[in-house]
Amino acid sequence: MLAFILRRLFQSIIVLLIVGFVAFSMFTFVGDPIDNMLGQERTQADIARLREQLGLDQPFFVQYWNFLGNAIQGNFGISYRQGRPVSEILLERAPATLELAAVSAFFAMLLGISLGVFTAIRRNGMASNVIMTLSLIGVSLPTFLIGILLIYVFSVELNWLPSFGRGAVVDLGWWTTGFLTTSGLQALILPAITLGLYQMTLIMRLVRSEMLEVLRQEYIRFARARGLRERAVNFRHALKNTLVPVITVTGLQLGAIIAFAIITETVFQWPGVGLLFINAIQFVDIPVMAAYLMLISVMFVSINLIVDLLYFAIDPRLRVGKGRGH
Amino acid sequence: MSDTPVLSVRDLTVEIPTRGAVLRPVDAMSYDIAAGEILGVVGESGAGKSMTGNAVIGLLDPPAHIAGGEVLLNGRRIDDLSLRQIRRVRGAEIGMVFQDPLTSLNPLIPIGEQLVETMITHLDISQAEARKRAVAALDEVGIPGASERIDSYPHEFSGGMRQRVVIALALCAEPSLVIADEPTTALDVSVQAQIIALLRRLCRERGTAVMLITHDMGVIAETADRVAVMYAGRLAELGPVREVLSRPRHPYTEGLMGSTPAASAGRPRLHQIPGAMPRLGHLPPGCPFHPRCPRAQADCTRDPGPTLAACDGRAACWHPVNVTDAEVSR
Amino acid sequence: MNALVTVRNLTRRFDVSKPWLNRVLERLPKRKLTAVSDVSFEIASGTTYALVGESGSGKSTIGKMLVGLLEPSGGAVEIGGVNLATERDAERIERVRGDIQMIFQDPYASLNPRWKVRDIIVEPLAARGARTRGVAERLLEQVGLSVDDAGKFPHEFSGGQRQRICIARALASEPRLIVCDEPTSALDVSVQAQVLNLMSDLKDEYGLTYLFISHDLTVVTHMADLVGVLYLGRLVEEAAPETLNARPAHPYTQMLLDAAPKLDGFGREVDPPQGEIPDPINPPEGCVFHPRCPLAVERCRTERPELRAVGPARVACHRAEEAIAQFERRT
Amino acid sequence: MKLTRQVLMATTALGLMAGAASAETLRWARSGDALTLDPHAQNEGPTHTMNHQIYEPLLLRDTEGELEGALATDWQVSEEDPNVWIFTLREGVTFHGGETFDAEDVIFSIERAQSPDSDMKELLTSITEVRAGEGNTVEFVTDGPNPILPANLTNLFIMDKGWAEENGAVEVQDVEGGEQTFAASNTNGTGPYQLVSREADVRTVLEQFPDYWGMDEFPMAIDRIEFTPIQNEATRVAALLSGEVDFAQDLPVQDLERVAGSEGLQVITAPQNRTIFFGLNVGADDLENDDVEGENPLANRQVRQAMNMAINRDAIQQVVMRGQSEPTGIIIPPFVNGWTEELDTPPEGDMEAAMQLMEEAGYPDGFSIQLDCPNDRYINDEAICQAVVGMLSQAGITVNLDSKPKAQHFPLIANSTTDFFLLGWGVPTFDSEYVFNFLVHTKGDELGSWNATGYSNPELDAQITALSSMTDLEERDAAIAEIWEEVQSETLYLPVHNQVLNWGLTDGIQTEVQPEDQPKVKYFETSSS
Amino acid sequence: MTEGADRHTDATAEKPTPRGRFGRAWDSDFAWKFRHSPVAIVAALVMTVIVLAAIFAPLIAPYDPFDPGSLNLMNGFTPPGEPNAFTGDAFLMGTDDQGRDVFSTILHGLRISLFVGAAAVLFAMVLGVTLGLVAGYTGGWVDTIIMRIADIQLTFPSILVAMLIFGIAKGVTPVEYRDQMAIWVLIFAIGLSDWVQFARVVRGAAMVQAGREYVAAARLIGRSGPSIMLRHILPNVLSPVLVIATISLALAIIAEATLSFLGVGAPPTQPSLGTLIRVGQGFLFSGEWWILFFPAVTLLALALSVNLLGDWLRDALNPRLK
Repeated sequence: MLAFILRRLFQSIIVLLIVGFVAFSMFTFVGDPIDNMLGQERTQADIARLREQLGLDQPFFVQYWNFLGNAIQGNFGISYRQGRPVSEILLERAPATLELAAVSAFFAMLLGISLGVFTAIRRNGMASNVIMTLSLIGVSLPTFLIGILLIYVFSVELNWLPSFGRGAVVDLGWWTTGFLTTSGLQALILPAITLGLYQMTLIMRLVRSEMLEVLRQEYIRFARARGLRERAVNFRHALKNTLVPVITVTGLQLGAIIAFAIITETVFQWPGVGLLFINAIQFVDIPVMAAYLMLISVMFVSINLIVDLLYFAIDPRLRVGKGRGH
Repeated sequence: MSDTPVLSVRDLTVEIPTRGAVLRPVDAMSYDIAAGEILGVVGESGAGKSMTGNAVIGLLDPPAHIAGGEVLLNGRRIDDLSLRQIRRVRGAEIGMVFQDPLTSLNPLIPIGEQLVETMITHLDISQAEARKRAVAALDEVGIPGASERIDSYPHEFSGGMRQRVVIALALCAEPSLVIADEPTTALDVSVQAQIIALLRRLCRERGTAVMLITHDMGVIAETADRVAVMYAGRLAELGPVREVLSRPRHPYTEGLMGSTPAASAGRPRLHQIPGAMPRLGHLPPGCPFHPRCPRAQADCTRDPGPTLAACDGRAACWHPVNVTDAEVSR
Repeated sequence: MNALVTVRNLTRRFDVSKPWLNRVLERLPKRKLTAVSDVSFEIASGTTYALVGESGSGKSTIGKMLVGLLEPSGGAVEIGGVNLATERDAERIERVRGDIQMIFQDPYASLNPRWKVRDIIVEPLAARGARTRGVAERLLEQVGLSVDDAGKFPHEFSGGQRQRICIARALASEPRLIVCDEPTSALDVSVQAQVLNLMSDLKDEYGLTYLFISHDLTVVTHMADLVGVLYLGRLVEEAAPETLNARPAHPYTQMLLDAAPKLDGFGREVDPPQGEIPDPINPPEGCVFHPRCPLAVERCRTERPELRAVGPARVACHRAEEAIAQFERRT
Repeated sequence: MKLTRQVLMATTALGLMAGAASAETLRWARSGDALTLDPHAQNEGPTHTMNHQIYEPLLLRDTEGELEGALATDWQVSEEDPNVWIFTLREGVTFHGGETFDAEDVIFSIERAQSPDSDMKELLTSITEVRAGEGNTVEFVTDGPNPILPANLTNLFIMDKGWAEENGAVEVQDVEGGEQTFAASNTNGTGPYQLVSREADVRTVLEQFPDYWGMDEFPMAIDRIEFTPIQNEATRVAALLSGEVDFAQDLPVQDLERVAGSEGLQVITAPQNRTIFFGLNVGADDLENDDVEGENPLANRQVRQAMNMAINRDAIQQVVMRGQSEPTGIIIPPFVNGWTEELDTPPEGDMEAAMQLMEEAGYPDGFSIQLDCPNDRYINDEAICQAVVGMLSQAGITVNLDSKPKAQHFPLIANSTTDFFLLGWGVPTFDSEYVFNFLVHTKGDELGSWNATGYSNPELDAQITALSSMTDLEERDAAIAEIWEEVQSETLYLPVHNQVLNWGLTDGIQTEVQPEDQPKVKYFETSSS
Repeated sequence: MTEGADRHTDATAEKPTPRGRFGRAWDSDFAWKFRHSPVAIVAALVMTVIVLAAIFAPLIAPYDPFDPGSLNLMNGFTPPGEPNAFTGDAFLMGTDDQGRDVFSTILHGLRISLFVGAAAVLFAMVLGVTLGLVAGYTGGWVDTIIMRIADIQLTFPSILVAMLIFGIAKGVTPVEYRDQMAIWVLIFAIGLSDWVQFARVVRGAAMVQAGREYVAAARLIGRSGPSIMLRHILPNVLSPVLVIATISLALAIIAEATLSFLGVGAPPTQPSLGTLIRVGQGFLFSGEWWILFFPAVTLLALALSVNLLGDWLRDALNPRLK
């Protein structure tokens, strides 16, 4: 297991190196920073001085190395747009996105798994077919449109829920949370549904097909043949085995949720890192863009690591085998 | 031995509606199994032998369903029970052993837990008691070091050991009938001998009735008391194993025996039954075996085909082989 | 004797080690599974040689090495004097390749489900660019199927019919040697009889040589001219079937014979064999069968027995004579 | 402590919107945020709007657009020297940090705004010196008589010298260079509201400055301002419709009817001091992004006239703008000095005439060109461009539309790297000279900084520079008319329309639309007050 | 059910099939299942109509919305079916803010959306199937490397990849090619983020197939690796590929719409379905519902029918589901 974790860590580092490379390349691709930083009255000497100052006269890979070194220390430079350290801005914005993502993921998983199990057990039932078809409608419309329609219905027409922002947040010093206020919780509902709907559908459909697959397994027949209660068969035996493949996809989906938050945050003016990223693109704020990319991949990589560890918890076959197991 | 057989199957018919036609993988089968008796159900693939076993325990996969006949367990009808009721029968009164020990056990749950869960479902005992009994059960089926290995997962056992665990699971609630569906097909010869011996010993000790489903005539010969030969969903021949195997009456049984190579037989050309078992959707009229039968005559195509009851009670055949004159006159 | 196939000291090891990092961290050695260990035999042209053994005995591995699907780790296979593993002459390789064919266990997996029967049968020819016209139809008739079947897909056939198609394909390149890897174990008895009969007929007709691999001692003794019994990758006994049945010299062979259910063994109760096949990664020292052997003595635990002639058979057992004697006492 | 109080506050607020919408808080939304809080770094509307609540200029324009004294109580040309303006400073004004406002601060601020990185420097080119005058006055010395100088100062905010020096905010932030200074995110003004918190692009909260000098002079009905940029138009409208904001700017024109028809909401409109027009690169020898090799079709005046004719201003007004615009033939709105009816008349002409001109110009088959268009700055900017693409294509000109956010669009104009662009221009001075200085004068270090047309006419340049020192208003007006004559005959720009401003408000707030789209919250009145 | 019984019921060989290729196709299980699934029939019908409409858009569409010269701005905001107040022109589905006939823009938008979707899926499919085949058949370190690359790819969610590629492409391509570039960049970006699932599925299936004995038989007679992959394995892994391709198509079309919303999609002068929806959503509150409604419904119908078809295919092609 230790070896596995080490190998995963090693792979994660490679992933981060590559993402870092992409992020770093953006500085080179999207315009010369010197052009941005010096006015029109620059002299050749100015350029040379600034180049040296920024380390741009060094070979590409040395620059990349320096970038990585800074990145590891959480130093992504200064935002062109806001003039503050990027890491500071990201930390400020991250809670909003993480809370939204967490609620969405929770919603997606809770509903996805229970509906998936339901539709698998009642495979040919009317309700299952309706749920399956409705779920397809959910993935057949782009997220932003769903968000806007939700706003139209629940904010404008019914006036039940807020249409933008986070509501009142409570500052805990290093974290701002919307969980502790009514308006904060209300503000979470629509964006969370918008963001989680797609993932919910995915998880639901995956759980269903995996569950159907598991229900066909011999050990389920054997469990039935032993007269176990349906509930024990479905949940203790089938669901547990279903979860193994579901966990992988869910892990990936959690990563995707954070990335897809870009759209939801734009629609709901949710002050998270996704909105920050979109603004950064508008203002060509490359340090923010680069840092965002790194942040996303760090999250993704850590989620994957956690998922892998969960595997060990669930599947005994992966633990160090005592027997022969072939 | 009491008079009521443990299992009594009367005219059991299983149907599968498909596009085209309604298939009958089991067609009007009747047989009994008495306590302590081992009934061998033998036949080639597609004969419907597994379907019979599944029908008895109510585990038919939809759209397959029992379309007729009845199943009596210790005199009580069980084919018309609700899911809730039949669930109480499964495991408690009928134990089941499947073919592949690799896939019969849930890989994510320790074997002890699977045993405990089965016992607690059917027996009114505590968790601790169940665990104690689980160790005993494992011990009984010959798992060495049962008390240490009770928390092991299935993948930590070899195939033979796993099948022992499966048998322990099937017998742990002391059922009066065990249906063993090809319990040794996936195992090596030497392990097969062990498993068969184990099954025989346990059932003999408890007086459990056994329905042993297999395609292996040799296993039947050595293990069963009586044998039911199936062909295309129907009972071709039913009788004491020694009689049926050494003097088969149905040409199909005879053909089967002839085509099995025997170690002692030297190397004559094997007897072969021409053709293949018909597909269920395309059964010939009358006796389903007639297109392959060397003794087929015009009346063999006549509907309805021969049944045990309509013939001599042993072979469903209008023109049986190995019949003495005395028997003919009867 | 004119040996078509010569197998000398054939050995095959598989690396089943955990990944490098695990080995370093958990201080595990490299783990090697020896599937085939120092096996030698010859197959005379026009005869059937059978290899019999339980799972893990290495019988399929030998078959695969014979046809060139696997490289030997040690020893050599020569077919018609050519060693496929070391031969460099492309023409000779090509010729020998054409001489060998194989029939597999699972008739459902051995035919490409997306190909028509005709294309499947002539593929060995097509791969060499040979003429294929009419070949499939001729072969189909040869194996007892209809000419019309050439245009069908495999799923339209039953298991026995599929195995016939496999045989037809194997015959297409007019081989001299056909390796049959459990050709009938997936088939029903009545169909098995048909296929075995067909194989015998074809052998006579074309003068084929078979290497017949099976776990079923009865089938093997029915088909073979010479039987090799394998246990844990080692050839423990080699004898003609009659000899094997009458006077099995190796305790393992005896055990196999005992354990096999008999058609006339009504109510027979034998003491089942003890133990299970040991872990092939860490096989026992000395004679690999000694932990289960009723006759094992100290020598068996330390010294690996060589294959030696005992009567008409070759046996790898220190106590073959005692074993024969005991067997004869019992029966 | 902090936590519990907030929780309490939130939980006591029972209703969703009702609780938060206390009478004194103004929840304010518009499409974009201020680019910076440094008052001299960006000469841009939304940036000024934010700073107007925090900082104050010497003079400002009230809700009617009239000049009003802010930090200056009186201003006049020195009786001794026509080149000197004397501003009498308001007494008793303190900065939010408690510092007293004095002449030093004015001098510092003007000099700061004149520095090279300042975006306000064009407004101050005529000023040669700023000095403390007698008593509480400041004297602006210009390089000649400058009658309209006060109008140039309405967005020129005064900072505290001491504060700036202390915090290293003496230098102006170089926004284009991506530089950031202390002053960009921290403020210390004299204005009615002080900064409580700011997260760029998320939320800016301002609170009434209790020591504001104008506490009793203005309504000051709003205690607290929560400013939220909401980029997505639909969301912004939804926020207003659902009562989550009290005041929204930049409403999509198509939604005005709906907003106005909603209970509790009102839409107020006014003609804006902003003209939307297209600029053409007439100066280049050859264009970067066209299909004509070796020559610049836009350098041909007939081509420009043809293009001007091809634009169907009425259609744009009716369809794209839903009536919320006034078609124009000149790039200044009517209330700017120099505007005349004749100048404003768009060219008579139709598609046929346009095509005729194209043929005469030697482009019977037209040509292709790229149009750079912002998509987040002006009302329906992208749609206007798109409509014009269609109209021009009917005249044979194939236009490739490249629309992008303003942050990427404006540098193209500032660096003159565009051939054909959309721009909107407001005239805070209400005088044509402002327009000439930025848009007509040859591009140079001080003047013509937004003139991306490459147009250079030394004579006209001379006329333009002369304007700043003309004291005789009639003579000056004549000069202005002359310059316009030339600009119009050159068809340097293709005017489209003057924007009509709209503000969406809750019924509880009364104010008037400020023609520069510069709401000053201190003027807002509420029903309860 | 024993495996034998299962196998014997899976075909209908005995029935004579005289009707030739089509007859046999009509008679196949697959076609039978199709004929007995109303959902599949309706979905296939809707999809066929939409695809045909897109293909023949230039013939069907009453106007050419991509020709800016043909537009009359005065026709803007004409409600469906009613004549325009100024010009008197009437349009089936009304007009948008630029006076374009909504029906025609939808037809042409469909063309772009479908083209982008199909090309992206094709790109992803070719890439994913190739890599999956190689990984699955070859195994070993080749497999490890390919699958690690796939893992890394998964780290970048599709829209991020697309936005990045878009940003970089915009930076490095000359302006005059940007409009044409946009489409190809979209295809590349969406395709690139989509190949992994093809690769994963094909790898798994190829591994199964590579272990099958017919592959051993082919190796035995000296067939080369590429030849085996292409001729033997590929045809046998196509059904899951088909399922994924179908569902990916729906995803790709929606991804394109989403990217258009974020402003990195098809240009407004040549709107895709997604661009139309982005524009249309601005008129949601103002009463010009048709500008959003018709494109959105078209997208919904397209994506839904593709999804339903994919769903059905998944079930129909899964031999274990009966």
